Order: sequence, then C-alpha cells, then structure tokens
Amino acid sequence: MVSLNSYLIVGAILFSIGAVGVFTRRNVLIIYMCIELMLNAVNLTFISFSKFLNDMNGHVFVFMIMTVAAAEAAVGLAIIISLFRNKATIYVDDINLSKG
Amino acid sequence: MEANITTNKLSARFSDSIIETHSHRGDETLVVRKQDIQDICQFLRDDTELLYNFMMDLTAVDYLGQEPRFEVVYHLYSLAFNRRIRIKTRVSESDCSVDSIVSLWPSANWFEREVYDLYGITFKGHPELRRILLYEDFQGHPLRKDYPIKKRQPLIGPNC
Amino acid sequence: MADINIIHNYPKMGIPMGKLKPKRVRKNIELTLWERLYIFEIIRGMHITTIHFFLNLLGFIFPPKGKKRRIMTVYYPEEKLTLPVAYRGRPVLVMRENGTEKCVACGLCEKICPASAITIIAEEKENGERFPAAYTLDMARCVYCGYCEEVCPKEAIVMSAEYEGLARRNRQNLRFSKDKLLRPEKSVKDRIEYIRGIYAKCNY
Amino acid sequence: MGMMRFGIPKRETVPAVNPTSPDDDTRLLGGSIILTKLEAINNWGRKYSFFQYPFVTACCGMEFMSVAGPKYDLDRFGAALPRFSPRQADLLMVVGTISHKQAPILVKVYNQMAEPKWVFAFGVCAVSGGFYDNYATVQGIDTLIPVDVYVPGCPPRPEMVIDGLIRLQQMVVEGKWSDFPKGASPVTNIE
Amino acid sequence: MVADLIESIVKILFIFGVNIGFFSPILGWVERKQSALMQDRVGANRADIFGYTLIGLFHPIADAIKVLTKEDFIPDGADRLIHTLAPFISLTPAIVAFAVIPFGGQYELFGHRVNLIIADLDVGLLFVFAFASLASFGAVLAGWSSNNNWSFLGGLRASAQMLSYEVVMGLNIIGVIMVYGTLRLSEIGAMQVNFFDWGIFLQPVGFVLFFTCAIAENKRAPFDVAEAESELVAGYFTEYSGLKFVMFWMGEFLEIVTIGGLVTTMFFGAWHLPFVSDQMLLNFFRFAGPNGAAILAILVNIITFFTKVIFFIWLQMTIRWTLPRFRYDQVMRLGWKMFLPIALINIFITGLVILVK
Amino acid sequence: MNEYIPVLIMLLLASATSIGMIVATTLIGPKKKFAEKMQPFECGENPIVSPKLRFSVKFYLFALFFVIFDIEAVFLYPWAVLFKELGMFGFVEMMVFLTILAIGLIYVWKRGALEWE
Amino acid sequence: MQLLMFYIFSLGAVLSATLMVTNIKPVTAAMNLIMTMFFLAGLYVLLDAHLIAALQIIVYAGAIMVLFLFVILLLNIHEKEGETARRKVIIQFGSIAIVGSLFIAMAKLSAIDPLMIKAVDPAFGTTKSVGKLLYTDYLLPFEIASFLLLAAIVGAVILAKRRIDDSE
Amino acid sequence: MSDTAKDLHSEYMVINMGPSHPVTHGTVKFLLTLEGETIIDMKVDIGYLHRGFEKMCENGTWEQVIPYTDRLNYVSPLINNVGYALAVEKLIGIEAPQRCQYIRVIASELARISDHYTNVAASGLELGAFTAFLYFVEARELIWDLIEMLCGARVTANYVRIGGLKNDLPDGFKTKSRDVFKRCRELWADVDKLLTKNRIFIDRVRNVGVMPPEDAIAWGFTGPCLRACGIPYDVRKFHPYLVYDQMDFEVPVGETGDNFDRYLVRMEEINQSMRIVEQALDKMPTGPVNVDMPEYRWQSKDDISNRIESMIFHFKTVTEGIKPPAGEIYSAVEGANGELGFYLVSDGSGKPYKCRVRPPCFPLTAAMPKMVRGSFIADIIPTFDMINMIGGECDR
Repeated sequence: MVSLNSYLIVGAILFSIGAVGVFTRRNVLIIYMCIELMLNAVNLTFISFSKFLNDMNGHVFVFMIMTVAAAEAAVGLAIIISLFRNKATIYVDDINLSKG
Repeated sequence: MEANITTNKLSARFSDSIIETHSHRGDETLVVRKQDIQDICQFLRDDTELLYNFMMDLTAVDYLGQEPRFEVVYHLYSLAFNRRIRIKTRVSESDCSVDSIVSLWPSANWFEREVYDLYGITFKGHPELRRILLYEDFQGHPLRKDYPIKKRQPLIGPNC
Repeated sequence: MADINIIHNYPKMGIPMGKLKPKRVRKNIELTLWERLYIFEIIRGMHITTIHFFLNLLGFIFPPKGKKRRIMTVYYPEEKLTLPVAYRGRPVLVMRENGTEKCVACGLCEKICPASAITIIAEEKENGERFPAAYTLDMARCVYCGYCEEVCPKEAIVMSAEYEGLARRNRQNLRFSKDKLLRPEKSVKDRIEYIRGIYAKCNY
Repeated sequence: MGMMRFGIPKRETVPAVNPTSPDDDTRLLGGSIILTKLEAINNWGRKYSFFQYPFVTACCGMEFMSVAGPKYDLDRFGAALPRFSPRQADLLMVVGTISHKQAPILVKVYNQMAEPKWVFAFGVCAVSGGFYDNYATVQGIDTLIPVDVYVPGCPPRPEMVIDGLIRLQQMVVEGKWSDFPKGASPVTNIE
Repeated sequence: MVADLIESIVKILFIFGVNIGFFSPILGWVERKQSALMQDRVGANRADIFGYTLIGLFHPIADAIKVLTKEDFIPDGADRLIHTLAPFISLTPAIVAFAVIPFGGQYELFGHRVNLIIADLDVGLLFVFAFASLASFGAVLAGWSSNNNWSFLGGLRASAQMLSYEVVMGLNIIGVIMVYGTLRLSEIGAMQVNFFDWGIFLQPVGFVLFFTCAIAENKRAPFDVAEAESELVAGYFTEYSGLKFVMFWMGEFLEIVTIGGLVTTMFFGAWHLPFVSDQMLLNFFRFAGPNGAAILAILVNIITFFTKVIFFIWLQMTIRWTLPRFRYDQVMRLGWKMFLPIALINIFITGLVILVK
Repeated sequence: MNEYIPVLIMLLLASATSIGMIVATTLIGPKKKFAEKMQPFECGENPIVSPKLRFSVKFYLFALFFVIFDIEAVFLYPWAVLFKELGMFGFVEMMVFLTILAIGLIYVWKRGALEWE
Repeated sequence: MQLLMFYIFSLGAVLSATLMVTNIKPVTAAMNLIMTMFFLAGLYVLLDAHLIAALQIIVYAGAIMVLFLFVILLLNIHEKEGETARRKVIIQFGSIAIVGSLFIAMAKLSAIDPLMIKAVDPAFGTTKSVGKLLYTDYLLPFEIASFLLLAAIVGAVILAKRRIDDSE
Repeated sequence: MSDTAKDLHSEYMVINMGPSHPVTHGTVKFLLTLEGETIIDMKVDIGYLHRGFEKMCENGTWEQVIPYTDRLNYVSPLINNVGYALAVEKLIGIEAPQRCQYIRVIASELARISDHYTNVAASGLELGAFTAFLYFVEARELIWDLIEMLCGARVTANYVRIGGLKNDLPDGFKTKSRDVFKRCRELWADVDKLLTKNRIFIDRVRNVGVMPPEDAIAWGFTGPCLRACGIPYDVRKFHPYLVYDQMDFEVPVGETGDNFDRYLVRMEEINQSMRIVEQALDKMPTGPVNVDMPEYRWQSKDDISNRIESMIFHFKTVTEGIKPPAGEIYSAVEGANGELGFYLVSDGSGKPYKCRVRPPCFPLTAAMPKMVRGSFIADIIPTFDMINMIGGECDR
C-alpha cells in the first residue's frame, strides 16, 4: 500500500523541479510551464490528502485550481504575446520593465 | 459603311499619324505611326461613337527583310457597336520599342509581355516587362523569323 | 468607364436583341431558409449518391438480363470495346496477298506527317516499280492524326483499329520497321472501305 | 547560377537489347529470374498498390481523367489513389508535354520521391517530345529522368494506359532487391 | 481477479482484432469500393492470391506490404524526434479510445459476471474526449515539425479546427448526459432498452450536431481542410512517407469506427435490438442452457452493435464522397457561430423539458 | 481503480503497435539520401521561406476560446450528471453561469474575434 | 500492483518534469510537460480521483498545453545559442540534486505512515460526488468561476487583439 | 527591434503554389504571399506548357496546322479546328457547303459540352466533390463516344479541313446521340442536385472571384466568364458564323460575375448546346461536305485513283500546301472559354506566314491576382477552376 507520504514527496519533488525551473530558466514560456508544473504538484497534494482523509473537498479545490490555471494561462500567455510585441524577446534577462 | 465611321473619325482626328488604311475581307485595318499609338487607342476607347472597349488581341509580326521589320498588331472590339478594328504600327529593328497601352487596358499587360518574350519588342511604360512564356535564361526570341525552329537551349537545372 | 451604361442598354444600341435571348441563370437559385440549413440539401445529395450506390450494388448481385452488370466500366484486358470504324488506331502498312506491301514509296506520307515520324528509303525493282526498302514509323512520335492515310494515293497505309500492345520499356522499341507495320489487306478491309468515302468527289 | 545539363548517372534506362530481336522487351525478362519468397511477396504488394503522382501538364490529362473515370477505372488495378506529395507516391505519371521551363520541376519532383519509384511516360510528348520538335519542348523525358514504361499515343487511349500499367506490373513482379541499390542515385547535374 | 484479467484480455484482444485486424484494413477497401459503386465504377478488384481476387479484398494487404517497404523519410530541417512522434500521437489515442465503448450487455457466464466493455469507467465519455483531445497534438506537431510550408498550413488548420470542434462536441453531449444522468457509457447503453428511449428520439438535435462535429473532429470530408489535397498538397502529412503516413490514415479510420461506436451507444440504442431487451434474449435462447443462452445473447449483442457501427461507417463514407469541402473560415464559422449557440440552446431546452416532465 | 487496468493494457498494446510500426518502417524501407530529396517539397520549386515563422494571432485566439469553453464544458459535465437530482435549483444555477459565459461569447462575437478575417 | 504503478507513474512524472526543465527547445519542453500531466493523471487514478484524472488530461494536457504549444509556435523563438550549453548543465545538476535528495527523504519517510486511509466509500471521486459538492457547498466559488472565465476571455481578447486593431 | 514587434502578426509566408500542384494542373505557378490564410499578393507565372505553337505552324503547311490546333484547348479540340478552318476559309474567300456547316456546328457544340463537363467536373473534384466529378467524366465519356464515332479520335479530333470536313456524318449518329443525350441529361440532373443548391458548394463559390462587368471588359474577358458578369457577349450571336443564326438557343448570363455565376452559366450552356446539336441534326441538309475547289482541298481516294488531274492536284497540294492569297485576316469563333480568334497572315506561299491565336483564357488567367487578392488561399481553387485555364491554349 502506498502511503500518503510517498504522494506528498512526489508532489514536493515536482514542486521543487518547477521552482528550480522558474529560478534558472530565462525563457518566459518555460518559466510559465514550470509554474503550471508547480500548480500540478499542489493538485497532487490536494488529491492525496483528500483520499487519505476521505474528504471530497480537495477534489473541488483541484477543480477550481484547474479553472484558475486555465484562466491564468489564457491571460498570461496573452500578456507574453503582448510583451513580445513590445520587446521582441521572451527572455527575462532582456526584459527590463523600467526602461519601458 | 459602318467601318467608315471609325476610319473617318480617326482620320479627322489624327490625320498625320495614319499611314495607311485598307479593308481586306471586311477586316478594317489602320496602320498608324508608332508615336501616336497610345493616343489613338485612348481615343478609340473613349470616344462615345466608337467605344472600342475590348482589347481583344495584341501581337506582332516579323517581316524579316523589310524595313521597318516588325508590325505590332492590335485587335480592338467595340461591344456597344459590335465592331472590330485592327490597328497596326510598324517598329524597326533598330528602335525596337512601342508605347505600352497597359494604362488603357489591363489586359494588354500579358499580351505585351508575350510579344516582348517572343519577338523582343519592348513596351515603354510597361509595369513589369519580363519573359512570360519562356524562362528567364532563354537566349533570343523564338518567333523572330531568324530564330531556327530546332535551336535548342540548354536545359535549366533545378539548383541554379 | 463611361460606356458601362451603354452596355446595359443593349436594345438601344441596335444590337439584334430579337435573336439574343439572354437567360438569367441566377434568379431561381436564391436559397430558401430550408435550403440554408445545410442538412436537407446534404440529405438530398446523399440521396443521389445512395441511389447510385444501391443500384450498382444490386446490379452486381443481380445482374440485369443479358448483361453482366449495370455499370459501364470496361474490364479492359479481358473485355474489349468495339470501336467505330472511324477510329484511328496505329498506322499499318497494307500487305498484298503475296506478302509485299502496297506502298510505292511516293513519300507523300513522309512529307505530310506533322511529327516527321515516317522515314522511307525508296528503291526500284527491276521492272521499274518503286518500293520502300525500309519503311520506319517512329511510334514514339506518331500523333495518330491520320494524315498519312488521307494523303496516301495507293491506300497503302491505313489507320488500323489496333491500339493495344504499344507500351514499351524502351523507347528504341517504338521505332517500328516494315515487318512490324505490315498487315494483311483483309484485316483492314473495313478501314479501306471507309477511307474511300472520307473526302467527297470533286465535280469539276 | 549557371546552366547545367542533366544526365542519368546510375540507373540504366535503356537496357542493352539486341536491336534485331523482333519481339522487343518481353524477351528482356528472360526466364532465369529467381526471386526469393520474400521478394515475391513484396513485389506482389507493390504491384497492386501504385500510389501515383500525376504530373499532369497537357492534353493527355484529359485521357488521364478518363482512365481514372468510371469507364476505364484505374482503381481496378489498385492504382487509383493519387498522392500529390512525392513522398507518398510510387509511380510518377508524366502526363503530357514537358517544356524546358517545366523540366527542372519534373526532375525535382522525381528526385523528391521516396524509394522505390517508377516512372510512366504517358503520351508521345512525354515519350519523345511528339510532334513538338522545337525550341521549347524536351525531346522525351528520358533525357531527364529514367523511365520505366513508355506509352505512346496522342493521347493514348485508356486501354493503352492500362496496357502500360500491366506491363509495369509485370516489371515490378520481376524486380529484385538488388535492383534498388542502396545509396544515393539522384538525377544530378553533370557537366 | 485472474478471471477478471482473462476476461479483459479476451475483450481487449477481441477489440484489437476487430479494430486493427478487421476495421482498419477493411475500411480502406470499403472506402474504395463504396466510392466506386457510388460513382458507377467497379473499384479495386484485381489483386489476386493464387488466382483468387475476392472482389478486391486483397488490395489492402498489397497496400500494407507496399507501404511497409517504402522508404521512410524525414526531410532536412525537420525536428526528427517530433516528426517521428507525430504519427504515434495520432494513432495511439485512436486505438485506446474504443476501450470505454460497450459492445454488449452484462451476462452471467460460468458463474462469472461478464461485462462487454473493456473498461467500464465512471468517466467513460470524458475518457473518450480526453484521448480525442490528445490526437489533435498529432496533427499540429506533424505540420510543425516537417519544415514544409504546406504542412505547416495544414497543421495550423488542423489544430484550430480540432480544438473548435472539440468544444462544440463537448457541449453537444451535455444534453445526452442530462437525459441519462451518467457519464458511464455502459449505463447510457443499458438505459436504451426501450426503443423510444433511444438517444435519437430524446436528443435529435444533439445527434445531428454530435455526428457532424465528430466528423469534423476526425478531419474527414467535408471538413478535411487540413489535408485538402487541392489546396495544401497533402496537408500536415505532406512530408510523411511509407507506414508513418499510413498511420495517420489508420488513426482516421479507427476514429471512424470509434465515432460509429459512440453514436451507436449514445443515440442508437447501443447493443439493443429495437424492442428487445437483454433479458428477452436470454429467455429466447433458453434452450441452450444458461451459459449457452448467455453466449448466444452476447453474440447477438455484438452483431447488433457492430451492424449499427457499420451502418454509421457507411454513412460517414457516403457523406465523405458526396459533399464538397468547406472553406476553412466556413468550418470555423460553422463551429463557433452555428453549432456552439445551438448546443447551448439545446442544453437549455433539454433542461426545461426534463424539468417540466 | 481496477477498471483502469484494461485501459492500461490497451494503452500499452496500442503504444507497442504504433512503435512497432514506426520501427518497422524505419528499418525495412530502402534509404537513399541526397540533398535535393531532403529539401521540403514545394510543388517542384525551391522553397522560398522557411515555415518556421510566426503565424497569425488569430489562431491563438481560437485556442484561447477553446480553453475557456472547454472549462465551461468541464463544469457542465458533473452538473449534467446530477441534473435530475439538482432540479430547478441546479438549472437556475447553471443558467446564471452560462449567461455570464454567454456574455463573454457575445463579447468576442461582437468584437469580431470569431471572424476569420 | 498498486505500488508498482505508483512507482512507474511517479518516476515517469519526475523524469519528464526534469526533462521539461532542462530542455532547450520549448516544443520539446511542452511535450515533456504533457507527459508529466499524463503520469499525474495516472497517479490520480491510483488515488481514486476519476473525474479529476479525466479532467487533468482534458484540461491540462488537452487544453492548456495546446495553448502553450500555440504560443510557442506563434512566437517561434529562435533559441539563443550562447545561453544553452552552460545553463543546461546548471539546471541539470540542480534538478538532479533536488530529485536525489528528495528521493532519499522519500525512502526514509515512507516507512512512517502518519495517516492511514479511512474506509473509502464507493462513490469517492466519481463525477456525481464531486458535482454534488460543487453545486451545493461551493455554489458561490462556482458562480465566481464564471466571472473569472469571463474576465479571462475579455482580458485575453483585449491583450491579443489590440495590435491588430491598431494596425488596421 | 520595433520592426519585429510590428511584424509579429504579419510575418508573410511566400509560397509556391504550383507548377506541380493539384489545383494548378501542372501548367501555372502562383507565387503567393500569405498572411495566415489570406492572400496578400499573388504573381502568376505561366508558360510551363509553351510548346511553340506559332513556330510549328510557320514551319508547316496550312493543313499541317490543324493537328496543332487540336492541342490548343485540348478539352474542346473541335472548336479550334472549326475556328482555324473558318479563318483560312475567310483568308481564301470561300465558304463551306451547307451540310458541312451544320456538321461543324454539331462538332463545335459537342466539344463545348465536353469542355464544360470537364470544367465543372474538375472544379467539383478540386472542391472535394469527387462523385460529381466522376458523374461528369462519365457523361463526357459518352459525348466522346459520339466524337469518336464522328471523327475517329477521342480527344485530338483532327476532323475539320479547310473548305470542308474529313468525312461526312456517320450512319446512326442521330439515334446514338439521342441515347447519349438522354443519359447525359440524367447525369446533369444528378450533378445539379449534388451541387447547385448545396449550401457548402454555394458558400465556396458565391461571391468569390468577383469580377464586375466593367473590369471584366477591361481585362479582356470573353466567354462564360464575361457572360457571368451579365454581358451577353457571345460570338455565335454577335458575329454569327456557320449556321448559328438559324439555331434557336439562349445565351445564359449571370448577375454578379462570381464563380457561382460562372458555374451556372456553364451548366446552362451544356443544355443549350445539346439543344443546338439536336436542332442541327433535325435540320441537317443533304449535300457535299467539301468545297468543290480542288486547289484548296485534298482529293477523295476515288478521284486520286481514277483521275489524273486529281492525282496531280493531290501531289501538288500535299507537297506544297494549299496557297491562299496573300493578306491578313482575323476571324473569331466562340470557343469554350470565350472568343477564340485566329489572326492569319499569308504571303501567298504554302505555309502560314503568321498564325496567331487569340487565346481566350490568357486574359482570364492574367486577371487571377485581381480576382483572388485579399481572399483566402482556398478561394484560389474555385476561381482558377472556373476561369478554366487550359495550358495548351494559354501557353500555346
């Protein structure tokens, strides 16, 4: 039988990988993907707690997270497109907002 | 009778520029001076009693050995009066160019390119005078009478 | 352009409108709401194809009397069409009963052939009669126009009904020499009859 | 940007035939071809599954439509599926006149076809240039690319085309692995 | 547990046999033959084995052999990994999607409960959609990775089209779910015992929309803009040769079967004969003993189901060979401006009707 | 969970089939590579531009609508399953939800984002 | 059985996530993320979250990732050559270190199990049960979600379409 | 940097459509500049089927030109034959006998039917309606049976001769044509039902490739494409040649000049042409089919073998060619695509000094960019199909 800890640790690993990506990558798109990955890690945690506590509320939370993730992806990617139009780059190093 | 209208009107208007008129087998033909071809065409197109609104055909004939060597032949048609007319203008080999009539009839565009391609007569004022039926690397103008029919050009490779 | 109005006022322009009956093709093609709904017209179209489908299927399962099937497909290598006598197949040389060709090597066919596919080497027999020592027809160039047959004064070359067996794997093999061109007169009798009638006689 | 001439370096298009042989190329096959079982199966598959690339340019295209049409129905031979991508085609049907302007395109399409591939010269213009013996027309596509079957006619009757296809099928049946050598054999420029 | 495993393996092998072994090759033949008959032709009929031609049934085999020994090809500048992956992505979900479609009822066989569905999932319908949505990657990646302009255009078209119709298809089946109150396809099937409970009577609009959207999702004519031969050479798989190219087709053919199965399950009474319930079948076959009756009933179920599926395959083929192709913007307009509002209205009306009842 | 095992088996089998096909075609077919063949096919001409270019933002917009409406559909599935139990309350609830999203649809419609041109 | 599945899925998820982070090409990264989603869906199935597993694929893999893919293709960024090699090494080392250390932790911790599964009722994780909660207890968030989506549509359309309108 | 930003949504794709593309029939190349799916610019490159027609004519005798005319518009070779023969007859100043004129009318109309069948079929094919394509190919096959019976070849007829015809109408032609037309009308009705009111088809063709009448005239449109704009210009009515003035037929005209009108005009012209053929068969007079001028025609086989003058004339005309008097003429017939004009110059020798064809689809093709600019890539297909560009005629 797989224990709760195992699931939590998988979630943690995925979250950390996502975090590493966010900190190290320079491509905004990949950073964005890493954020999605972190959201997924959180989802996994929710679901596993939900299962082990036999409480369905976690599922509803994941449901909502998915909605938010979708909305966020839609707007976020639109922002990236918009950014690209103005700056012609998607590398965070090259983006200096203060310069405008 | 009908044909006279065109000839008469033209002779009245452009008396200097008409070199010759004849009507062979009912085909009304005017030979005009090369400089005036654009004006004449415009007049033929826009005059309310003529209204030659179709530029049916444009070609050239190579009379090798005569001077001027080439004849550029225009066939116009008036839909409103159901009349046809043939305008010819002579082009010598030394000054091998005519005024373009693309500004009057857009359909003349390709016809002129074809004449340029096959006879080597250039059209002044043509927007895009390049070869149309043959490829850019083709040497010479095949419909000139001095171009041998079987003179083969080297094949053009795909990678050059 | 100024003249457009005039164009639309045809009858006034003295153009024979009495004979000219323009027929507006578009006026009854406007779609009703029903037809705009896609589906019903689609069903109508499918109805047509379905009818074809089932008729043909039935035609295969229960062939109509006297026929093997309903559809017009020719099962070519097994089944051959009968062609009208006018059909121009590949040109052949007519062979007399005694095995010699009718051709007298006058060279008209060589002259008229637009593709220059015919080459004749003429020789004379002892009795002064000309005959083609070599008669080559390049099938790789022949365009089946039938001019050779039409100009031949001796009815010596005719367009036979043959159209098979001409595919080759080698272009050289398409140069047909005399032995491949000769056909007995009997086999092209109909065609010879036919070409006798192709140009009417002159009455001068 | 120079002009180049084409040549056919590798594959022999014109097999050495005894020119005096009366019945031309059926003899070529000979009786001595031994095929492995696998080759036979493979050839059987190829024989009945020609995806053709219709390189249709001219008049013969009309007959080509007829061959595909209900009356003659090339599909009966499993060769009805036209693929307009040369990667997916097996049989390059050169239908019609090839002018000098068109020649590089034909060569390119041929080169871009995936192996194994066959070429079908449809109509006299493709076979030899036909009666267009002039400055503009290529005198037979075999000056450009190797040809497997020549079907004369202007345009050939559909029956002739089917004849040619059957002949090609025979040829495919007798093919061997070694007929398709590994390595590049493009139609390239030779000076 | 072991019995379950054996049962499911038998079922999987059966479906594999039917789909990969029977439908995907035979549909190539059906497509050719049916179009031939519709067009007054004969169609493929000459491939022979030992002189037997069997009305051309060997042609698919010939095609398969030919395609297998065709040169595999990846153009320069293409992304090799993704170019290879794309046919995989197109084909695999198409095979798997059939797993949740029931092809028969539940029977007691040798003391073991046999459910004629490979995986009786609670989210069966969603499962199909999940895998359908994966398939859209195949087209877009194939188009993108080929380094060819035509492929690229085809891939773009394919992706946007498939996405749009996925939405509409998703909204279309809401009505069906509302009526039957479940996502489990076996339950949906089981509820259609009564002839007048068939989905076609309860959701006629839903059926038309679903069927159309499914064809569009599968990129079949008249929605085949992504591979439109006359426009884009061969669309997103222009640069594919040999078996990889045929894999796209196989995916398409398998989806035809899946669509047939889904439509049958949701709208045409699944495995039920009209007015005949499973119990009646068992009673009818009483003479064969309980197990024999179950086996016979299973056979009847399967035959009924696949007959219906074959009818819908036939219908899809007829549509494909009858209609001209849409233009791309018309496809999109149809999806978003016509089908989407109709689907929403359909949900509304279905809700009202159910509430009033 | 048990009902997913057949799915897994099926997935494995399907993947094996696909991979097998890809491997087979890669191994069996003849190979002849040369520069011109490897060029992308463009109707017999040399390609002029590389397809690796930016395409219109319209495609992005459609993908975006797809995501939003997909989420909407996702909300609808559980509701539709429960519809008969929720009754009038659920109906009203969902209609509010749909109305709000319909406003979005109408907005993009009016804005012309659904027009292909 | 379940353990085996768990290990396959979690290892797959972690591996493809690592690949995603380390990959240079955005398209390949996206493909790897899709794989991660897939394995996560597998884990959800192990956790009896049927609906969520299906939605994971539909929403994440099928919708959000398509959006990502579109943007990647839309922008079509040409990779900077200089960045790649050096950075790749750092990222790889970083992630391998994290993964390694956490796996050790997992091996240690999984022995201790603070929470055992309570008796799970058969309806757990089904569409119905999720729906029942969603449409009763979480009514307000549900309705608010619609506003969120509306805002997303409007915002994205405005952001993405602005330049088109400007230029026209 | 700001340039890139501006170009984000408008990075144009420049793409070769053709020459070897399914829609371009291998004979034309469109160089497209696309933004997404929209055509920003289009350049048409023709000449892929340039076979040197004029040069070949100048090097052949007057008769030898006829097979070359077959291959101009190879979908309707008989009209080209007729047009050329009429032109040479005008140059010589003779008129063919009545019966010959009737048969020529029949031949031209059969060719026109076959052309329109091919055209509608090909556009059906390229719009995806494969079945409609094959129905019309089937119908065309029947018409070709008639043509084959008449002149001995399916496509390249080589039937009409200067001053007459090669042969008279064969026996049983009338009965056979009745059967054929019956089946053709059935197939016509099927295609009509499949396409004409099908909204998918209508959406594809309606308001696509619109050419207003004034533009159409300026671009030199003739034939069905001009009539689709509402201008009933038809050489058969405006300059009646042969016996068209004795035939009762209508000129179908469209309204807006879009592809749908072109389609409808062609569909209606098929019917009108069938009517003409039927009338001509009914009114067919008896008499000779060749002029009675031995210097301008070839002799019958009987004459050659029985009369020495015939033999001499025959050798003379074949080897030297007939010799029309010097002069130049322009003669037009209504080809399947529009006004097919022949401009002939004779220097009195046996070979044409100049044999110019006014190709009807040459100006039509020239107007392609104007018709499709700003529309979608998919709109090229119906537009290009409906102008019915025939490579042999356009490139010669």
